[in-house]
Formats: sequence, structure tokens, C-alpha cells
Amino acid sequence: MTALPVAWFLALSGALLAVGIFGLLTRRNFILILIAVEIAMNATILNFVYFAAFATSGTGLSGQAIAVVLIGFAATEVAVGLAIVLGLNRLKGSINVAQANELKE
Amino acid sequence: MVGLFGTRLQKLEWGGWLAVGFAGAAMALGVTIAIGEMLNPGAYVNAQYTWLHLAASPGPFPNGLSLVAGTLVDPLSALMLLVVTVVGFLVMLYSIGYMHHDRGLPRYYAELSLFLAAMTGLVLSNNLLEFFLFWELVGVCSYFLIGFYYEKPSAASAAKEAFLVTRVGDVLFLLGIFIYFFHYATTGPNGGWAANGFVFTNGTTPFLPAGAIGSSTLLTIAGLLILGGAAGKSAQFPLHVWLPDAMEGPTTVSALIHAATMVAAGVYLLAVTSVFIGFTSTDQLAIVAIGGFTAFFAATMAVVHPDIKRVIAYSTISQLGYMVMAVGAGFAMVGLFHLFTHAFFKALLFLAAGSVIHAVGTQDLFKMGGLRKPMRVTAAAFAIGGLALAGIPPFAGFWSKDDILSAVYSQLGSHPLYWPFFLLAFAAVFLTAYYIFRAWFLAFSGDHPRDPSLPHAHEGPWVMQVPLVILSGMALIAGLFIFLPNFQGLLLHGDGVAGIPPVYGSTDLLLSGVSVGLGLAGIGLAYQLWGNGRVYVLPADSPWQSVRRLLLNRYYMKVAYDWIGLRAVYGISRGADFVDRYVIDGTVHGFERIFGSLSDRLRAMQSGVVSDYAAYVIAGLVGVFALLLLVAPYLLAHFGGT
Amino acid sequence: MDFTSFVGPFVPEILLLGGTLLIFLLDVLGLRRNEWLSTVAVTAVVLALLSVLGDLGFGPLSVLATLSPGQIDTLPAFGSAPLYHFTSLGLVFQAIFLLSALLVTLASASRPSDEPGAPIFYGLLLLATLGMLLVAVASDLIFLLLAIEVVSIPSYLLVGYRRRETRSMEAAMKFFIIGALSTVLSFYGASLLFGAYGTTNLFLIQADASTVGFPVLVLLGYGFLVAGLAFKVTLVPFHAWAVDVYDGAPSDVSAFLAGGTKKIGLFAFFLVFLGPVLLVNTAAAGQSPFGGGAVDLGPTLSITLGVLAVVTMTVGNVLALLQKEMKRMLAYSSISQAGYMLIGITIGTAPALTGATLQIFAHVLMKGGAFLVVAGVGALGIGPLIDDWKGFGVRRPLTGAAFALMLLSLAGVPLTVGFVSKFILFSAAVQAEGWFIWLAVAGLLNSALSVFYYARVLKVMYFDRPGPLETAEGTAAAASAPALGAGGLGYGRAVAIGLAAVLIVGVGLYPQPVVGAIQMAAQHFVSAGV
Amino acid sequence: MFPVLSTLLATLLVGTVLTFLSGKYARWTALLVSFAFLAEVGYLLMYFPGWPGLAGGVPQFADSESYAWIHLGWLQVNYTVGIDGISLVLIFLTAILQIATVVYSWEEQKKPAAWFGLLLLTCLGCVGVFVALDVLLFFLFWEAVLVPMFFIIGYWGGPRRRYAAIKFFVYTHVASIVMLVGLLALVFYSGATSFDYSSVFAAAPTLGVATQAFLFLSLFFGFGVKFPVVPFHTWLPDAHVEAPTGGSVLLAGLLLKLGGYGLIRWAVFVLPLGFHEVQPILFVIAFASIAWGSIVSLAQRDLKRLVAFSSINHMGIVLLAIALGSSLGLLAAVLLMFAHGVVSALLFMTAGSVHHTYGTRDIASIGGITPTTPTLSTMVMVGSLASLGLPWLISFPAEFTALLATWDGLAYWVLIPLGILVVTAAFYIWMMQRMLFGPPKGVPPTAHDLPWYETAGMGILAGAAILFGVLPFLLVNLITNSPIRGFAGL
Repeated sequence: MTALPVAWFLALSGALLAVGIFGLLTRRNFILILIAVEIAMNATILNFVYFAAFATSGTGLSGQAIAVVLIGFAATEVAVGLAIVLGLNRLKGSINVAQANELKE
Repeated sequence: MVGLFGTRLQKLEWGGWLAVGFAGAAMALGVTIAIGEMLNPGAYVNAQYTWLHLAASPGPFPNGLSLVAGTLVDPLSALMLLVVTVVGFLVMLYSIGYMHHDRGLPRYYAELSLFLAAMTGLVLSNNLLEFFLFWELVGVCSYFLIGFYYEKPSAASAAKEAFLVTRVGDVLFLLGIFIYFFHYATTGPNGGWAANGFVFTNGTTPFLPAGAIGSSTLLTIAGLLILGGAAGKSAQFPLHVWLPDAMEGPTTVSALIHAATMVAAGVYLLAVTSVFIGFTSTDQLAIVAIGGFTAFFAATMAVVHPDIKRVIAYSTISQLGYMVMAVGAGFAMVGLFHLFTHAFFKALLFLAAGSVIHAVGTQDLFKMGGLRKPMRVTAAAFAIGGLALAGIPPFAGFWSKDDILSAVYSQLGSHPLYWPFFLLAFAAVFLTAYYIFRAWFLAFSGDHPRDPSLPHAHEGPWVMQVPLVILSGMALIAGLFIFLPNFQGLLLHGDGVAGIPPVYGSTDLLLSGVSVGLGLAGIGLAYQLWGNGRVYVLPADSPWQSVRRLLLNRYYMKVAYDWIGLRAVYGISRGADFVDRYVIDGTVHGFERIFGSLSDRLRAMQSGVVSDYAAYVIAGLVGVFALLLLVAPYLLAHFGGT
Repeated sequence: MDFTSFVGPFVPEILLLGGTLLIFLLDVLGLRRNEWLSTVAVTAVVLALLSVLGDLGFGPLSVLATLSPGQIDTLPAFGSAPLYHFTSLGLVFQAIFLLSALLVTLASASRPSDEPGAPIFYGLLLLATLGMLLVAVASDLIFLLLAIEVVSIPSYLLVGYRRRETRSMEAAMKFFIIGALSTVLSFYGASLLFGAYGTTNLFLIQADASTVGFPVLVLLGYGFLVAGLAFKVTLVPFHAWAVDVYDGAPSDVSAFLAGGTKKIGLFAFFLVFLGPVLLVNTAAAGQSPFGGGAVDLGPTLSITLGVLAVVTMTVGNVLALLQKEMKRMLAYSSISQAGYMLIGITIGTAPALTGATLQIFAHVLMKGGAFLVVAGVGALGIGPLIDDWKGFGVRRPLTGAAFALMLLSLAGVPLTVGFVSKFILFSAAVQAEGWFIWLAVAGLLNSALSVFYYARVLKVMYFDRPGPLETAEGTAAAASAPALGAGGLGYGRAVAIGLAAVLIVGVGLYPQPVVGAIQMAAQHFVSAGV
Repeated sequence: MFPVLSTLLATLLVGTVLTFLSGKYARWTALLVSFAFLAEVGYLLMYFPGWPGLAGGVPQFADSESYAWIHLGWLQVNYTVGIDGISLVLIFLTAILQIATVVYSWEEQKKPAAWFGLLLLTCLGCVGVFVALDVLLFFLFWEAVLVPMFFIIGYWGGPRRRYAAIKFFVYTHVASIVMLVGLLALVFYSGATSFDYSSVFAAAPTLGVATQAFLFLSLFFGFGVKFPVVPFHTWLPDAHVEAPTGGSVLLAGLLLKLGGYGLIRWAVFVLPLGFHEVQPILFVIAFASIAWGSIVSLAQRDLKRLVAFSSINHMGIVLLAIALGSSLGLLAAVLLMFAHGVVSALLFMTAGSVHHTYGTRDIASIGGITPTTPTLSTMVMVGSLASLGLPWLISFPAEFTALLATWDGLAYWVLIPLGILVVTAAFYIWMMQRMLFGPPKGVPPTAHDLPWYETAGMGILAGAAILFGVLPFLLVNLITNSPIRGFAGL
């Protein structure tokens, strides 16, 4: 089996990361920001899975194991994020992050 | 050393008498010392204490450096001591009467006593530094006494002026001391001058081989600096401006400090320096030039002045010029002799003038007149003083002034450059006689005061008259002392320094005759213009008016000095203050402003919108990549691995 | 591996976990009085602290040691890739973390007994502390990052635990979003390193660092990690969240964040970057685009971190200069202090690590203590602005003196621990020679700059007279405040502030015991590797 | 050996604490502490064994003590103290000023406990600087002085006290920081085995000339701001004008001396090669300070500002004397520091008394105060005359020696300080003319002469000014009991 060339693969995961970051920067809706974070996180997870194929040392955590752990972690993070969304929505009646700018300077 | 007279006891009612008592005791001691010196001339060094000591160290003082204070009695100091203590005592006595209306007498007597103590110390100093210490102390006493009537702004201002002008001289003097100290640091026995406290003399022989000291540039400069110091103290051109203004002080102070003693300290300094250290020939020419010029220059200003005290003050400057010239020409003792006689007749003139002022309450000659009748003693005393000043034999001034003129004359052959100054001094003889008798006629002749509002004049109390009488006697006979063998010995002994020329004796009769003739001519002119209550008024269209204005305005030198002081220096100072506040401190505040505005701008980036913060994070990420991939490799490549 | 030797080392963590569980249990049982909950929390933290100190061999406390000497500072067997590993420097950090938790829990004991949300507060606090302790023993990149998340996630919630306060919730939102972004960046960096080295174990990465095959990948990986971790440490320009969060969070939580959790980022920096930074002159990362041979990974990272440190301290200080609100000023000052601490890892020598660690220790006391004071005086009618503190030092001499002491210590004035730490840190920079002296110069000039705003606060506290309005408001607020002991601060808070103040002066006067221990640990850390 | 220097420091430390605690009896405590301190200084003076000289080229110190403080291997800091003539004379100055200040401010009404406590604390810091023989200990005391002075200016000061306090604190702190960099570099670049003075001294010659010069400059920046030298002086007038009288006294009398002391002890002696390199810079700065301080003084209307600028002038002479690098110059510098300490303190006291007697310090708006307040007027005269270098008062021997040394080192350049002496005289004399003399002006009807405690405070200083002016050898013999003796010069 011929492995996908590293550069190609990195371009893919990099693009995924860029999409996530772009979304995070441009969206004002908290929920959309959460989704953008998840997209970026997936770039990381993808990386681990891909690089696991190259890992020869065989000691320590394997890439696949890390990927699984990260998927679980991402879920936790989203849960906490949603809790904050709820709190914010209840107080401000909006989940637009740009409107929460009471604290500044 | 003659002690400090218990200056702090003066708070008591009888403080004045106490001060007089101490002054009397000092006089007795001083006279005793002087007589002792006359009987057995020589240099006596008494106990000294080390003021500052530095152990041997590399550099200019390989054998260590000592600065000491001690006493030295030699013919010079004996003569001065005599003057200081006698005139001091008489003035103190006179003060009892003259000053009894004034407030602040304890202060007056304390300061006067301190002055006498300091003056005595100065006279007895055995090295230049100690000399300087007392020199400054008499200066500050003079400052306080000129400003005795401190409520008067003019008095306070005159005191300031006196202090500052003499300060200029002091600074030059100090530098002169430095040069001598360093130049001669290792000269002489016992490890050199520096290790021995720079004392003038080591027992019986002077420490430095004074006399012909060649023509070293450095020493010439040192000599000129010493001359500068002396000029400040003795009010020689161009540092003379303070002395006429110093007449703001009580007349007694003028008599003692600004006629007899302190102002003579400059001459004394020159004399001491010329005897123990020596001047180069350039210095000598400079001293003669300053002295001769000042003698004439000051006399011209006295010619027109309406203030009785200032006329005498200008005369003092002029007479000091003679002394300076004598010392400069190499005749230290001749100069001191004139100092000796001058002290008496000038003190006499001042005290007499004081008596007049005390009686009529003004110093303006044109308001006075006809005072001869109510004030016979004073009028006689003033006349005696005036004759002495004018150099009419047999009064004291004749002998000493004539001595100076003939001494300088004797040098003209070898020093042709002295000629112009000699002639100036000679011309001043005429002016001197004229102005002093102008003053006498204005004040005493005639029938009544020209200003009718003046109070009825009367003679002062006995304590004022006694000193007048004594001083009149001295003004008569002091010049004749020269014929006493012991006194002459004092003048001739010269501390074992070779080359002190003989004093009186080589009289050139022609010279004396011319000088006396000039004096008489001056008196005659004065009588012609001012005698018998006449008042000479220069026609308004006379071409001499401009000269008169120039003289009355003191050649505009005071204006110029005031301009320098008030406009130039103060202006610079205001400018500097401005720069300090707004440029230097402004720079400091500039930093504050820069950081402040930076802070404001940076805080404006803290917008409160979380997306902006995320953008900063991404920008930071890019920045980190730039650092890692571009900046750091660049730095490492160009500045090495460290 | 028998059970005791496996569990033994984790006694502090277990104590904290137990405390957390007990608190949640009490919550469930409805026993929500603040006194009880705080007692549990304080007890757990104190016991954990004693245990850590015991492991460090701190005097008579060593009888409490649960680690056998062989378990500390020993390199793992060749080829093995442990997830965690005990170093004495890690234990020192554990002690520091526990100290910050102790101060906060002690101070919180002064709250009203019916404080809403108390169980959540204490529970999350202990949980976050547990995460911090785990950070200190990590030896695997993923373990480390997950441990950091164990701290972060409770922190987000701690900031927003007062659910009725808009400002807190806004702070929590900002904290969360930037935190999530940073997490992504960190993990992405870790994934790139995993790609380059084939492992996430820090020992193995360090061992392989010189023989790596993908130079750009390594640099990119470290770049992402720097950015991700910089969030926790609040390096400029990753700092912007911190000010708003410290400001919006309840002040006790701010104390915990500024004094405690940001330090885990620094220890993470130590763990991740010490190995590479020390790789001086070891060709590692391929051709330099500027010629001059291979890029040296060590110096490259060192320069990057150095620049970040200088930028951070400078910008933080400049931002603080004209700040009008007390908490935000403290927050900006906290940012600039992070710059100083980063100097330690930039240099990477044992002295530098000693200095940085001491600076971290000092910061817990100074900044943590200051936030505790700020939290306490709110009840005394002191508003959020610096100008609200007019005359405070004169009216409340003791509290004022303690606060002034903390500010002076932050400014690096002698006889305080803040001075000693900066002194040692900058000494180390000078001692390291080379360009590092410029770090010392920059740091010192910055500390001079910082004096300006600390002095301004002192001026307000001591020299300005309170206006009538402030006096009246203060009196009213003080009257309506719940009657607490210790001059309205409450005893727990007073003890916490006092403890901080005493330690500031005590260690400032005689730092030898503390510095000696830290230096020993730092030496092991540098020589033994992670 | 009995740890006499530690006792000295402990006296002040314990005294400070007691004073803080003793409420309205603080002044008595402070006085007691001051006397105890003076007694200890007297003991030191009486049993001063003399300077032990050099051992292996390194200066030794009397009464020295050393205890380990922070030992980290690469960083060996000790608590090391010791004295020689230079420090002893300055400690003596501290003792005099301390008593005078405590007595002068006897009736301080505003938080007296804190006031007297901070006064003692300031003195403690200064004494610490004078005895410290360890880089860190030195710096520690150096900085510790700032804090009490900051509070003294800021709490008890005049209308712009807040601004002045912060300016003082920040400005001098910045300078100290630069100095600290220099000190650290000195220790580590020279490879000194510890922070002790002796080990730094012994190791410093290994540094190259360029390094020494660079280090010297960085140290000089720290000391120079404290001096202060032009152009880093602008904190001083503000601090002085706004500081309360006692603060000004300690500021001018003691704090400025720290700069001179530090420069001699830690820069000139330790880095002779660097010193030699930067000598021209020092000369330029010294001349600038001398001229600038004096000329700007002339334009001042505020009495305190005038004295402040005259301090810049005098400290400029100190710097000049130090910069000469000769045995004589150093002697003059220390002597002048002592003199200036006494005289400027006296002048600031008079300025304070003028202010609260007449309600203003504006020279132009009061005049003829002598009849109303003769004692005050006398003190102004004594202070001014002493300050302008009148013989028989304390400044003269110092200035004379300084100028003598200047002639030795720089020949005709001495004309600058000499000429400036006239300007100095001018502004003092002019001030006296305007303020003391002339017709009374701006004299409130309630004005009366000084209370006893102010007279006593000034009297102590005036007495010292006269005593040591007449008998300067008392000080000189002490000062030369130090590395100044036989200092090889440059």
C-alpha cells in the first residue's frame, strides 16, 4: 500500500485547521464558533491517525489511542461550551459573542 | 594669638564698654608686640595647629601635605598689628559716642570685635592659607557691618556688592595660592614646603628663597592672581566699585575697615607675598600699573563727588593705589609705611567726617557749610587729616607719600615702563589736595549751612573727641617715626630678605618740592573755587560738563557691572531655569507622555470583542512562526550561535 | 507493580479527589453551608500540601513522604515511555499550586454561609487543583495537554459559576472561546511533533531531537505549542482574554487564576521546551534560509521565547500604566510578570529555572494575595476603580499595609520576595552571559516602568484624601455588610492575606530555605531531563 | 568579637518598630533611639581601631561581620558588614542629622508615630548602605531607603507632594535598576566567587578595560541620579520643594550622600581601569552640574528650590573631586559630602521655618525678616555663608581641598568651579539681601521667633558646621583611615 505523501496530507489537515480557525474568527454566533472549534479539532485527530502509520518506536501512546481520547475530550469541551451558551443566552437573550463586550480596555 | 574678645558677651548693657576694654587690652598687647619687634627684629613663629594633614602619597606631595594655622611675628606683621590695634581701639572708643542712638548695638560690637580678632589673625598668619581664612572672615565682617543698617535697601545692596566684588578677588587669590603651593611643594628644608604647612618662614629664615624668581609664566600668573585678590580687597581698579558704596555702613566702620585696616589687607598681602615668595618682573609692572592708574583714576572721581564720605572713600582708593604701586616697584616696606601713616590720617578724616554727619545728619557737602565755628575740634582734625593726605610737610602723609614717589622714581631708570604710571600718580597728588580741601571748604568754611533745614550742629561727646585728638596727633607725628632708629629698623630689617631698599633718606629734594608744590597748588585751587562759602558752578555749556557727568557716574563702571550682574548673569540664569524646567524636565515628562499615549493606544485594542482576541491569537501564531522560521535563523546566522 | 507503589505517589491527588467527591456528596445531601464546605476544601488542600512537602523532604515533614527516594528524579529505563514521572521540581510546583489553592480556599471561608453556588465553587476548585498537580508530573505531551484541560474546563465553569452575573458569564464565554482555540493549537502542535518523532513522550522526543527527519514539521509543531501554551501563560499577544476574565470573574477566582492556573502553563513550558532549548549548537532543524549552516533548534526556540518574554513584559506594563480599575491593573501586571517568568525557560539553566520558579512562587503570594484583598474589600464599600481606594491605607492600616506590601513586592522593592525572585532571575540571566544579559536589562527596565503604576496605587491609598462621597458610600456599605470578623474581611480571608504577607516578607528576608530547595530541584531537572 | 555594626542596625530597626507602635509617645521613643544610636556611633568613633589596610591588595574593614545569607553555589550572597573611615564619617553624619531632625520636628501633629518611624527607617537604610559590604546587601539598603522617603514626601509634603513622591520614586528607582545590572554584571563577568566586596574587588581586575568602562558607566548612572548630576537632576528640586522639612533634611543630608559613597566605594575603588576610561565624561558632567546648579539657583524664587539647586552645585563639586581620582580628591569628596550634609540640612530647616513662620517660601514676597525672627535669620546666615564656602565653616576645608585637588589634576580647569564660587556667593548673598534685610515686607503680625525645638535642631547643625569648620582635622584624620590613604591614583 502506498502511503499518502506527507505534504499532501499535511495540506489536508492544515486546510481543515484553517477552515476551523476562519470560522472561529468570522462567526459571531456562539454555536457556530463551537462547531468551528470542532472542525479544527478534527484536523488534529486526523493528524494523529495519519502519523500513527509512521510511528515506528512503538512505545508510549499510539496515535490511534490518542485520537480516541481526543474525540472524547472534544465532546466534553462542547458540553461545557453549551453550558456557557445557555448561561449567556439566559442573561443576555442573545448568543452573539460580539454583544458581550462589557469588559474592555 | 589675641583672642576672640568674648564676642558673645555683648548682649549686656555695657557690652560696648566691654568691647572697648578688650580692644584696649588688644591694643596694649599689640603695641607691646610691636615694640618688642622693634627692639629685637626677627621672625617669631609660635605654636601652630595642623588643620588638615595628608600622609605621604604619590603625586604632587611626595612627603605629605599639611595645612596649618599658626602665628608669625615679624616686622611686617608688627607694623600692621600696631595699626590694627591702635586704630581699632580708637574707633571702638569713638563708637561709644557715635553709635549710642542706634539699635542693635550688641550686634555692632560683636561684629566689630570679631572683625578686629580676624584682622589680628590675618596679620599674624604664618602661611597663605591661614591668611586666606582670616581674609575671608574680615570680608564677612565687613559685609555685616556695611549692612548694619539692613533696613535700608541701599545698605543691604551695598553689602551684597562689597561681598561679591571682593569674592571675585578672593577666588583669584585662592587660585594663586594653589599655584604657589604646587609649584613650591617640595622646595625647602624638612621635606619641602608642603610637608611643613606652607609656612612663610621656618624660624629665622624664610622658607622660600624669595627675591629674584625669574620670569616663569606660571609664577607670573600666580602673581597676577594674587594681585587680583589684593585688588578686590584694596578696591583697586577694576574691582574698586564696592568701596564707595560701602560707605552705607556706619562711619566708624568706614574709618576702621574701609580706610585703615581691612582694605589695607590687600596691600599687606602684596607686601607679604613680595617678601616671602616674590613677584616676577611682569607682575611688578602689572602691580605698578594698577596702583598708579588707580591712584589717579580714583582721585578724579573724588573731584566732583558731593558726598563727604564718598570723597574720602575715593581718596582711600587712590591712596591704596600709591601703596600698591610702591609694593609693586619692589618697596614693600615703603608701601607699608604709607599704609601706617594713611591708617591714622584716613581714620582721622573718617571720624571727623563722622563727627560732622553725627552733628548735621547728612552726608551731602552742598547742604553743609559754616561748620567751623560750632565744631572747632572736628574742623581742625579734618584739616590736619587733609593736610596729611595732601602731602604737606611735616604731616604724616608727606613723608610716606614722598617716600613712595621717590622710591618709584628711583626705579624708572631700569624700568622705563613705570613712567606713565609714575606720572599718573604724580598728577594725582594735585587732585588729592584739591578734592580734600574742596570738601573741607564746603563743609567748614562760610557762615552757615547752605541747607537751612539742617539741625544746629554741635560737637560730639568726649568719647568722640578724644580719638579725634589722638589721631590728629598721630597724623602729625606718624611720619616722623621714621626718624626713630628702632622704627626705621623695623622697616629696614626686612626679614632677612636681601634687596629691601632703604626707606626714607634718599630724598630727592626736587621731587619733594614738585610734589609739595602740586599739593599746595591743589589747595589753592580749592580755595579759589570753594573757599569762604563760595560754590563754584560749572557753566552748563562748558565742554567739561561731559567729563563731569562721566566722573559723577563713576565712568559708568558700576552701571556696567550692574548690567553684567542683573541683566547678563541673571538673564542667563533665567534662561537656564527655563531650560531646566521645560527642556530637561520636559524630556522626562516626554517619556511619561510617550508611554501614556502608548498605553492608551494599546488599551484601545482591548476591544471587549472575543473575536478580536482570537484574531490576536492567530496573529501571535503567525508571529511565532515568523520568529522561528525567519527572525531567529537570521539572527543566528549573523550574530553567531550565542 | 504493586498497588501501594502505584497509588502512593498520588496521595495528594487522591486527597483532592476525595475532597471533591465529599463536597459534591454534601451538596447532594443538602449540606451546603459555606463553613462546612470550606473546611473540607481547606483540609484536603492542607493535607495534600503536607504530603507534597513531605515528599520534598521538607524538614520533619519528611515522615509524611509517600514517594520513595528512588521514585524522584530518576530517569526512566531506556526505551520506556512513561506517562508520568516524578521530579523534585514538579513537586515544588505542586507545592506552589497547593499554596495558591490554600490561599483561595482559606479566604473563601469568610463568605456568607448561605452563599449560592458554594459547592460548585469548592468542588471545581479542588478539581482544577487536581489537574494542576497532574500537570506537574506529566512526562508525555498528550498527558500534559489533557491535564491542562483538566484544569481549564473547571476554570471556565469557575469563572461563570455565579450564573446571575452578566460580567462573570461574559468572562466565562471569552475564556472558553480563546481556551478552546488554544487547545486546538496545542493539540495540533502535538500532532505535528508526533508526526516528526513518532512519539509524544517527552523523554523520547528529547532523545531524538537531534536526529529528526522533518525539520520544518518540528519547528511548526513547536510554534503551535508555543501559541497554545502561551494562552495559559498569558503571553502577549495571546493575553487579551486574561484581563477581561480576571476582571469579570469573582475576585477569589481571579486570585486562583492569576496565582494558580496560569503557572501550569509555565511548568508546561519547562517540560516541553527545556529539552530542545538546551540543544545548543546541535544541528537539528535543517538548513537555515540565511546560510550559515544548519538551524540550531535550541537557540532558535530560545530567541523566540526571549522575544515573546520581552514583548510580554513590556506590553503588559505599558497597558497597566494608565489603567483606572484595580482588578484590570492587577491583570495587566500579571501579564507582564509572565514575561519575567518566561525568561527562566528562555535561558534554560538551573539558576534561571530557580529564578523563574521563585518568581512563580512569589507571584502566587503577591498577585494571589492582592486579588484576595480586592475580593475582601468589595464588602467594605471599595469600588472597582483605583480612585475608590483613596485613603484606604490610612483608614485600614493593617489591610492597607498588607496590600501595599504586595504591590511593593510586585514592583520588586527589596526586603520582599518579589525582589529576591527578580534578583535571582536576572542574576541568572547575567550569569548565563551571551545575549541573555539583554533579557535582564529588559526585565529590569520593565520593572522600573512598573514601579510607576504601583506607586500610583500607593499614592491613592495613602496620599489622596477620600472625597465626602466615597466616605459616605464606604460607611454605608460597611454598615450594610455582613458582620464579619477581622475588620470586615472575615477571619479566613485575614489569615490568608496575613499568610501571604508573612511569606512575602519572610522569604524576602531569608530566602535560603526556599531558594535552596528550588535550586536543588532545578538542578536535578536540568541535569536529569524531563 | 562583639557584632557592633549589627547592633547599630538592630538599634534602628527595633527603634523603628517601637516608634511605630508607641503612638503619641513616638517622639520620645524616637529621641531615645536617636540618642542610643548616637551613643553607639560615639562608641564606634572612640574605639575605631583604624583602617586595617590592604591584604593582598584588597582593602580590609574594621568591625567586620559576615554571615551566610543566600548560598546557591553560583550565587553566594552573604550578610557582610564592615566600616572604614569613609563609612564611619558618614554614619556619624547620619547620627547628627537623625537627632537634629527628630528634635526639629518635635511637634509634628500629623500621625507622629508614622512620621518618626519613617524618619528612623530612612536613617536605617542609609546606615545600611554605609556598612554593607555585599553587593546585594548594599543594593537592598539602597533601595530600602526609597520606600520611607516616598511615604514621607507623599504623605507629609506640600501641595504637589503626590507628583513629587512618584517622580522621586520612579526616577531614582530606574537609576537603581540600571545600577543593579551593572552590579550583577560586575559580579558575574569578573567571575567573583561571591557577592562580597572583597571577592568582587579581587576579581574585578580580570575584566578588560572596555568592560570595566561599560560597567562603570552603568554604576555611575545609578549613583549619578542619586547625586544628582545634570541632566538627571530634575527629580531633586521637585522632591525637595514638596517634601516636608524633615524629609528635605534627610533627602539632602543623607540620600544624596549615598550616591557619592557608592561611587567611591563600589565604582572608583573596584573598577580603576574603567574609571580611568570614563574620567573625561565624569569631568564634563561634574562641570556641567557645578555650573548649572549654581546658575539656575540664581533664578529661583522659592527658597527650597534655591537650596536644592545649590545642592546640585555642591554635589557636582563632590563628583569633580571623585573624578580626579587622587587621594586628595577623594578626601575632599568625602569631606564635602559631610559638609554638605550638615549645611544643606541646616538650610532646609531654615526654609521650613521660614515657610511656617511667614506662610511662604517665596523670596521675593517677604523681606526684612531679621527684626521679627532674629534667630531664624541668624541660622539662614550661618547656613548660607557655610554653603558658599566661607572659611571657619565646614564647607570651606572641603571645598578648598577639592579645588586644590582640581588644580593638581586639571590645572586651569579649576577656573570653572572657582568662577562658579562667585555665582554661588551671589545667589546666597542676594537671597539674604532680599529676604533678611531691607524694610519688613510680608511679615504677618503673628510672626514670632522660632520655637525651642526648631532652634535646637538647627543649633545642632550650626554647631557642627562651626566645630568642624574650625577643626576639620577631626574629620580628616578619620576619613583618611580608609583606602583613600595611599590611594595610588590614576
